[in-house]
Amino acid sequence: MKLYDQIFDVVKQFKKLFSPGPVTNADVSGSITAEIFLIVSLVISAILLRHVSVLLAGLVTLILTVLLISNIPLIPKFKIEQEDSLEKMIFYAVLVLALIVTFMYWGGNLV
Amino acid sequence: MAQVQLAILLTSAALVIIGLYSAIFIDNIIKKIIGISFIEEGANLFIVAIGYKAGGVVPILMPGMDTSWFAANAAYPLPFGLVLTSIVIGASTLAVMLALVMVLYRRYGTLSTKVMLADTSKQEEYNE
Amino acid sequence: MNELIPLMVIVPLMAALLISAFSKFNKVTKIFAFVVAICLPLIPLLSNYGLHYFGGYQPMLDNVTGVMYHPAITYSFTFLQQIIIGAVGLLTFLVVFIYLTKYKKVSGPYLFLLFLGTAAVTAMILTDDIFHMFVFFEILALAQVGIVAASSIDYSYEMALKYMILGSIGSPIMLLGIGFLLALTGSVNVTDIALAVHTGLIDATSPVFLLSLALIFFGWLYASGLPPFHTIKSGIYSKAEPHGAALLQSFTVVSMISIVLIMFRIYSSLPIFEVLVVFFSILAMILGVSLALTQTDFRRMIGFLAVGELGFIGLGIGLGTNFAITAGLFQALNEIIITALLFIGFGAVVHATNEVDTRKLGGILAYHPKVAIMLLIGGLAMAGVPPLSGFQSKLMLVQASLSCGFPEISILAIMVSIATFVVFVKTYYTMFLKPKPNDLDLEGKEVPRTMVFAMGVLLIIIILLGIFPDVVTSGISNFVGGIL
Amino acid sequence: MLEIVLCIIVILSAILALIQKDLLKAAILTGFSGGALAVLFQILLAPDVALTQAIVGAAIVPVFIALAVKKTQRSDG
Repeated sequence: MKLYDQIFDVVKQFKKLFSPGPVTNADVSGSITAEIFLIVSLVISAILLRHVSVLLAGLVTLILTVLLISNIPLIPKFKIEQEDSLEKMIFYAVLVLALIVTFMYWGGNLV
Repeated sequence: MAQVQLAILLTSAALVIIGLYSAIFIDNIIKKIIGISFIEEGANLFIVAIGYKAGGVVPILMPGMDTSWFAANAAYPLPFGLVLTSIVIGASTLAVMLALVMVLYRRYGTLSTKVMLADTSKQEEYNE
Repeated sequence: MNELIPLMVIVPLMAALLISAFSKFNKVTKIFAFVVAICLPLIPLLSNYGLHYFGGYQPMLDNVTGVMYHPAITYSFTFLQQIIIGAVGLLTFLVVFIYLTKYKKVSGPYLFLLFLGTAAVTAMILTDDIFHMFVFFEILALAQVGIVAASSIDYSYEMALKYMILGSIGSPIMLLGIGFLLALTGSVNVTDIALAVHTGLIDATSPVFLLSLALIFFGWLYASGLPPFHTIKSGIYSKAEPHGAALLQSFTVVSMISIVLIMFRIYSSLPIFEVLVVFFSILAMILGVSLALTQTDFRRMIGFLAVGELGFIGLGIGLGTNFAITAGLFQALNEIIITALLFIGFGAVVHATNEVDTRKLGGILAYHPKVAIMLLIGGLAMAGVPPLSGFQSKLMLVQASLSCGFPEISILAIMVSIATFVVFVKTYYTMFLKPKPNDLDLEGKEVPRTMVFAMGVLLIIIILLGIFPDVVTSGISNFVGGIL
Repeated sequence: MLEIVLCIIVILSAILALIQKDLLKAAILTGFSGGALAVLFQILLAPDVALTQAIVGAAIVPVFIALAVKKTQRSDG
């Protein structure tokens, strides 16, 4: 019952997302599509880990599914992190740089 | 590796890290631009250090030099040529950034990145 | 006639300089810009395939080791370069044409930036020298910033400054990576470096070599607007004038494929390279399309879709077989043309309505049926509906990933295509089909005929490529066979 | 020995430039860093690069920054 309420609450959350200006059917349905698309595509891409280890892929897929579904609506949280303010963009750029460099230096030969 | 080259490599690494630090943590836009230009300088210093040869000579063939001695002792000049281009590119990029900052200062009246370069929807609220 | 190869770069570069110097004379500038713009797509079509050594320094054979060294900056011109430069040249012609007819008084600096960008991407795809590519990459970044800042859209200066600051992190990091490669091999010629790697002169598992891959890869992410740079890329598309945005996305696509082909030639022996490319491509596809679904500004939406489509190109390169890379490069050509059509078409809508919010639009179909129908076909091509060109390249990509043993990637690619279709149909419905809001005034506003002409030209190419893909794919396949 | 002193000058003036409250001082300290870098290039056997860096790093860039500071505001706050 809790999950059902949560899904119902999603529509209300989307209203806030488009807050200045009217909210149309097309926008809300688009956001719900985006929500489902995000969950499904992340889970499917987690299955790609089976080329490393089948057990790991199964575990990650299960954990990711539970985590993503219990955290809906994802899109409002997601959109806040993807806004185009310089601070956030530089932060993510430098974070990715640090991750790539660390990963390549110590783990480049593992694959 | 010569001691000189090691010191230079550490310096260039320090410059790159200072630049990346200032890109994230400094709020004032002019200081942020100064900081970011240090990344470019660090990269330039690194590339010049590649061409360096300990105990070598400047790669200019003077009259009277023996060619084979010169070839064995001169520094490697290709990186130097590359860095020349890179320095000029860095300076022009910096000039364009400062010009944009000067235009934007007239609109916002502050140099804070949080105000000047916030999310586009928030800027619309700020200007209303 | 190999003398035409350097002219592909020199003509737009000289035109840019001359136009900015003599921009006082309005009429002369217009005629000159028009003539140069016509020449741009013609030069690659007339030129023969071959190599051009600047300064005439031929490759030298080392008698001791039997290795060829390339002392000169080398331009190599093959079928791939021909079609890509041809496509960019045609697009530049259309954009300059739209610009010249839109304004009575043309601005010299703006034309300067357009031609400078074209020259820069042409040099990037032609060159065989990694530092030469970096120099033109920086020039391209400056031209892109200028094109964004020159637009009259609100907050374009802010977006240009953000792009520039991110660029001045991305480019020096790439320069550092090039420096590592230079330190390892003592050369900046890609053929020499690739030979040194493949003959085992460089230890491919050494940390320095891996680190150079990491740094150049980060620069590539910035150049192509894959995550974490997808927000800024879609931002600059939405803040440039529509015809400028059409050209900007072609610059992005060309710089993406030219850098990734160089990386592929050097690092293809490392399996981690392909893993990284596929990972970021999948991320770009998921993020781009899911963010496009939630946008209300349709220019921003097309920007995110364009980023999502870039993921397909990366996917093709990352899978690494001949068929997959051919599909990726074919997708790059299609994307240049389809996204340009969409940007110009939506730009025509902005021109007619002065409104970018989809919620305030509606019922445009009755007023501008030509634009509406061409946009519909363009959107269907982007989503991959047969028999248009987007379908052919996406089908090839799905087949390639299946034959490589990654059915998950095929499923993802099909899902992203479907989501692209949803985005497009949703926007199309709210803009063209939904009843017209009362406060929207559409009477008496004409779409410029040059925009309709440009869309028509691009549409013909889309349909022709969709029906006869072999014309292009067989040539690209030969090229890919050469670098594998 | 000289090169190590110069390296320390480069890094110190870079850090000092970034912690100044007065932006004009930051511009001058950037010039210090650029000038020291030019001497380092000379020590690294690259006199042509050193000349360019001396002009660009020690003169042009600080002047650009100082101009920008003059057109905007001097204090960081």
